[in-house]
Amino acid sequence: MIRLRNVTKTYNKSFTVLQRINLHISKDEFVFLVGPTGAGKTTLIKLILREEVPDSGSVYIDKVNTRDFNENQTSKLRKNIGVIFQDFKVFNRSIYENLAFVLKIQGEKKKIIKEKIDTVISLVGLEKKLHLHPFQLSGGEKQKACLARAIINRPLVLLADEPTGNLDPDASWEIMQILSKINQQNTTVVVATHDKHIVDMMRKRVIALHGGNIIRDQQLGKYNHEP
Amino acid sequence: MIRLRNVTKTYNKSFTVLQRINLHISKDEFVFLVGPTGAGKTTLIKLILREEVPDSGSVYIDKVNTRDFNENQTSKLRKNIGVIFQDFKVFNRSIYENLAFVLKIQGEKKKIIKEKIDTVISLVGLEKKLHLHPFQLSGGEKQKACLARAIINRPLVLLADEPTGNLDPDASWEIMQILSKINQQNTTVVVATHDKHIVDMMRKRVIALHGGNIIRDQQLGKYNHEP
Amino acid sequence: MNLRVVKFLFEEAFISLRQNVLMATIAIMTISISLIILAVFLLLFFDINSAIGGVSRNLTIVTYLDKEITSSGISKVEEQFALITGIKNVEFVSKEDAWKKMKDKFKYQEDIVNLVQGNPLPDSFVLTLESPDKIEDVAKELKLVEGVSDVRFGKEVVSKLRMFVQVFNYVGLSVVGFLLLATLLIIINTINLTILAKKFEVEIMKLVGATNNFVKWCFRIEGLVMGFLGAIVAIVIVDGIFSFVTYKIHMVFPFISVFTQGLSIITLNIFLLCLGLIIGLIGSSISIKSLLKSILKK
Amino acid sequence: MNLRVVKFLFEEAFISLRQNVLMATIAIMTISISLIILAVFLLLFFDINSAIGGVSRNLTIVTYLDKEITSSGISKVEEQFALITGIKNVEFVSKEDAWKKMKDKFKYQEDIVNLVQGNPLPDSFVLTLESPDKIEDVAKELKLVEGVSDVRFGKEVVSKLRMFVQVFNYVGLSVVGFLLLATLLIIINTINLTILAKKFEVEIMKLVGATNNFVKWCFRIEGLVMGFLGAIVAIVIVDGIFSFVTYKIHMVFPFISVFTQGLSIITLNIFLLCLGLIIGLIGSSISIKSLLKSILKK
Ligand SMILES: Nc1ncnc2c1ncn2[C@@H]1O[C@H](COP(=O)(O)OP(=O)(O)OP(=O)(O)O)[C@@H](O)[C@H]1O
Ligand SMILES: Nc1ncnc2c1ncn2[C@@H]1O[C@H](COP(=O)(O)OP(=O)(O)OP(=O)(O)O)[C@@H](O)[C@H]1O
Ligand SMILES: [Mg+2]
Ligand SMILES: [Mg+2]
Repeated sequence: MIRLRNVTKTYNKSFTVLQRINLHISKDEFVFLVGPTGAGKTTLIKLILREEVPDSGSVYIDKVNTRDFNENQTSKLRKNIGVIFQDFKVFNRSIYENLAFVLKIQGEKKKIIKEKIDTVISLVGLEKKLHLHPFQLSGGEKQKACLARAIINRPLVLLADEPTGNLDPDASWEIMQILSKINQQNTTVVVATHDKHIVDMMRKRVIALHGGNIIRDQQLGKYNHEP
Repeated sequence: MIRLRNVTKTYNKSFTVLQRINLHISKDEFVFLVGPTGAGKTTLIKLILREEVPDSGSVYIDKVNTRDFNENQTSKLRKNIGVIFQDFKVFNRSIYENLAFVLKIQGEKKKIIKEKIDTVISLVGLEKKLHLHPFQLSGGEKQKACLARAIINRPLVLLADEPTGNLDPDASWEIMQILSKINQQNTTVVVATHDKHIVDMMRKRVIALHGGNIIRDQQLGKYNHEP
Repeated sequence: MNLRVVKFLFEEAFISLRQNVLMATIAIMTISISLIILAVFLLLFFDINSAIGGVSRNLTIVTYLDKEITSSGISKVEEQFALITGIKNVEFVSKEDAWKKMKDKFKYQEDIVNLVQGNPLPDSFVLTLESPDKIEDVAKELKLVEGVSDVRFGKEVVSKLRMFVQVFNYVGLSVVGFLLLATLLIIINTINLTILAKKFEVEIMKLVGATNNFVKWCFRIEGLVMGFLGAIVAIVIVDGIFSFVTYKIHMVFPFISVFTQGLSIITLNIFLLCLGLIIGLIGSSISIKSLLKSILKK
Repeated sequence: MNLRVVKFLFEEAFISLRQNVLMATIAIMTISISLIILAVFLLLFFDINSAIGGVSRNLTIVTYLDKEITSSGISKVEEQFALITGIKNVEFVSKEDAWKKMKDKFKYQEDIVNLVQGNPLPDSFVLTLESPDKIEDVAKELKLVEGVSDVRFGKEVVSKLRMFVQVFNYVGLSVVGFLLLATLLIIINTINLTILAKKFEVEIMKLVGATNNFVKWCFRIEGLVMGFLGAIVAIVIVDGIFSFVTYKIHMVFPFISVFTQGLSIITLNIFLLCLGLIIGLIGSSISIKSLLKSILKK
């Protein structure tokens, strides 16, 4: 599903974050991305979303090289990828409007939009907050709202960047169960996280980044970002 | 240093977050604030910062009731409180400018501003990122920058709202050591967190919020937010 | 684009406007103000223009006839005049009438008039032209008519008036053109400011998969709506000012008729509405395009 | 406020402007445009006003003297005139000169003139007034002077001119006042839009302990700087347009002297600069005050 070939990413032409990264994540996988702060986890997610393009090397999504995507192809790609951004990136509108927007740009009907929002909002347990604005939510609630937005479309790929940073252990665990279930329903899931506890409990594939390289790639791995 | 008396806080006149909270934190204390998402940790911190005022009850900082503070008194209060906000709240300017602003409003001289920034930035290890803008930083780096801003003024009180949510375990531990050291230098430290591991390791006073009440207040406590 | 998308785009535009009502209100107010400025000057320009037109239309040519002309000769001359193009009105002034007028005019110099015996003046025709532009040509043609002894018109007045019209149109049109440009720029800038403030929103839209086209149309419609509302406010105010001023001037100078022949207020309203809509659309198109570009580059 | 704080406030203003250069540029551009509109109309208004003044100043009163007056009588009359205030210039026209002019004027009506024997006209004085306002009063005084038989002036012209001046000033001042108001509003709105876009920044400032006063002065100085830059741009462009138009008109109508007696360009420049600074300050004060209030309320 996701394949990176010799991907190098440099910021400001001098600061190399990722160096000749090779990586393959297949359709049914659930992958943890770990690494110390500034290792390039978010950068990797941005590359998959084509928010950034690699300086060299290629990113393939579903066997298609995204390098030469035009604006329309990029939009189409993103419609098929659900993302929980590390810094949330929600509109300053009610949660309902935030969720509806994703469906509206797909041209969904009002009725279906309402149904889908109802389903997903009860899944994350934010029924009572549906019509609040982001600034009226707690950190954890905002994070849950982002999860709802990311999965509302049943995307092919789900990218979750630190999805439990503002959640208590129980809530984090619940979220992980939701991600797991979505993964079983044929969505590729990539989770960048620092939550050692969760990574250790989940026993999934763990990819560890350090110093611009993948220093470890283990099935049924544990959180351990030491080289 | 911080005293809450019968504090009740209600949002939108209907949603009660904190109910008749009584709490005393003395000058030399290091306190963890725990509780599930939406428990009111951030709200409590906002009350101390006088970003919000209680519907009933009073908040005393250094024995002064902040209820009837005018605009100037509030500013003075805030100059003595360092805060790491859960959602960062940094200016869209370079880290240097973000740090300098806090000192400039105190009327510090250019030279002293530069010195203080140099000290604090090497403490959090962001020397190389000093002139980058927030959007060019990773989540963890932003969090470290917020710590730097919060402590640059040697505040009387340090409020840290989820200060390690975007940091790996090692970095989190380092940050905790910094907070500890600041606490030893006579700053009251209040940390709202979900990081079970850290709370368990630090063995400090733990205040657990749930359902609008303090359900537990333990010296040398452990993370446990079950009622 | 199907109907659902159009409906949705309008919905989006209104959500976006509501998101920062104050900003939208201020922007709409600015649009109104600049449209009002433009409207006021269009009214002034067209009204003064038509007033000058009125003066021009009152220019006359006096055609003196031979002293010995018979009444059948006079009608022949009149018939000839009918063949000349550009003449709007022909008025016969008999020598008796002319002499009476002359005596009236020189009341003070009574002595002079009394010294004159009989009537020294000839019959004449006073002609009004359709336009003062060809006054010389018409005068030449008139001279050739049999029975006409002399043709007179205020050469100096005509040339002064012509110069004045020229200067007025030169200045007036420059000013109106300049104002039109200024209005365009102010409105475009204002819309640009409101859209720049939504940079973050646009970034999110793009990240969750909105196409450029979609984003563009959202903001275009927002611009259209702002332009529309701005124009409506402007129209209401301009029409108000118009009625008030007409009334007020009528009170103070009851003998002057203003705003009667210039720009019709309905034309003006339609013009303002179209302008608001068009600039709203163009302004937002320019702004969102450059914003999308800047986001892509970052 | 000590000097360090002032220095810092200016620093802050520039950091804030640099933070969103595009927005600042657009705002400054809008400020310039509206100042330019105002300037153009001030120039036009004052210039036309002074042109009308020129016409008024050419109004004359003719004083006819008794037919039998002696040359010593004439000088006595002239001495009396010197005692009357409001007279700028006195010109003696002898009856011979007057008759010559009359003959010239009535060339066509030669017959009439030829019928007159001798010179029926009296000696006269042609007086120019300092201002046409008191023309009636002056005329009355003149009539009382011994040796004066009659006093004449273009009553109709005077009243028409007066009405015109009245209408022109009425309309012109309304328009200038309206434009001043519109300019103020556009500039205030524009500054308001740039400040509203910085709501988030202001929130942070407040949370890290900045006083309201500090925040206010930051934005006031930002407004001041924007107003200043906007005014400078406006001045450069207006002066450019002014030179160009003066040159152009001189080419096309070399006989008209424009922009000579109206508003001096230096006065205008100073006015624009002050206006830019003042509105920049006021606009930003209003905006930041209401923004701070809205933040407090939230
Ligand atoms: N736009 C940018 N310009 C310059 N440097 C950047 C930019 N974006 C990211 N970086 C740098 O690249 C490095 C990697 O950033 P990235 O956000 O990918 O880290 P991360 O692994 O997600 O870290 P964290 O766990 O803290 O979120 C950081 O050191 C950051 O400063
Ligand atoms: N301005 C507001 N208007 C309405 N409700 C609010 C507002 N601010 C907070 N709330 C609600 O108050 C509750 C407590 O919020 P708070 O941010 O204090 O939680 P928290 O303990 O910090 O949670 P987290 O661990 O997720 O950060 C939440 O349910 C939130 O939805
Ligand atoms: Mg990251
Ligand atoms: Mg919180």
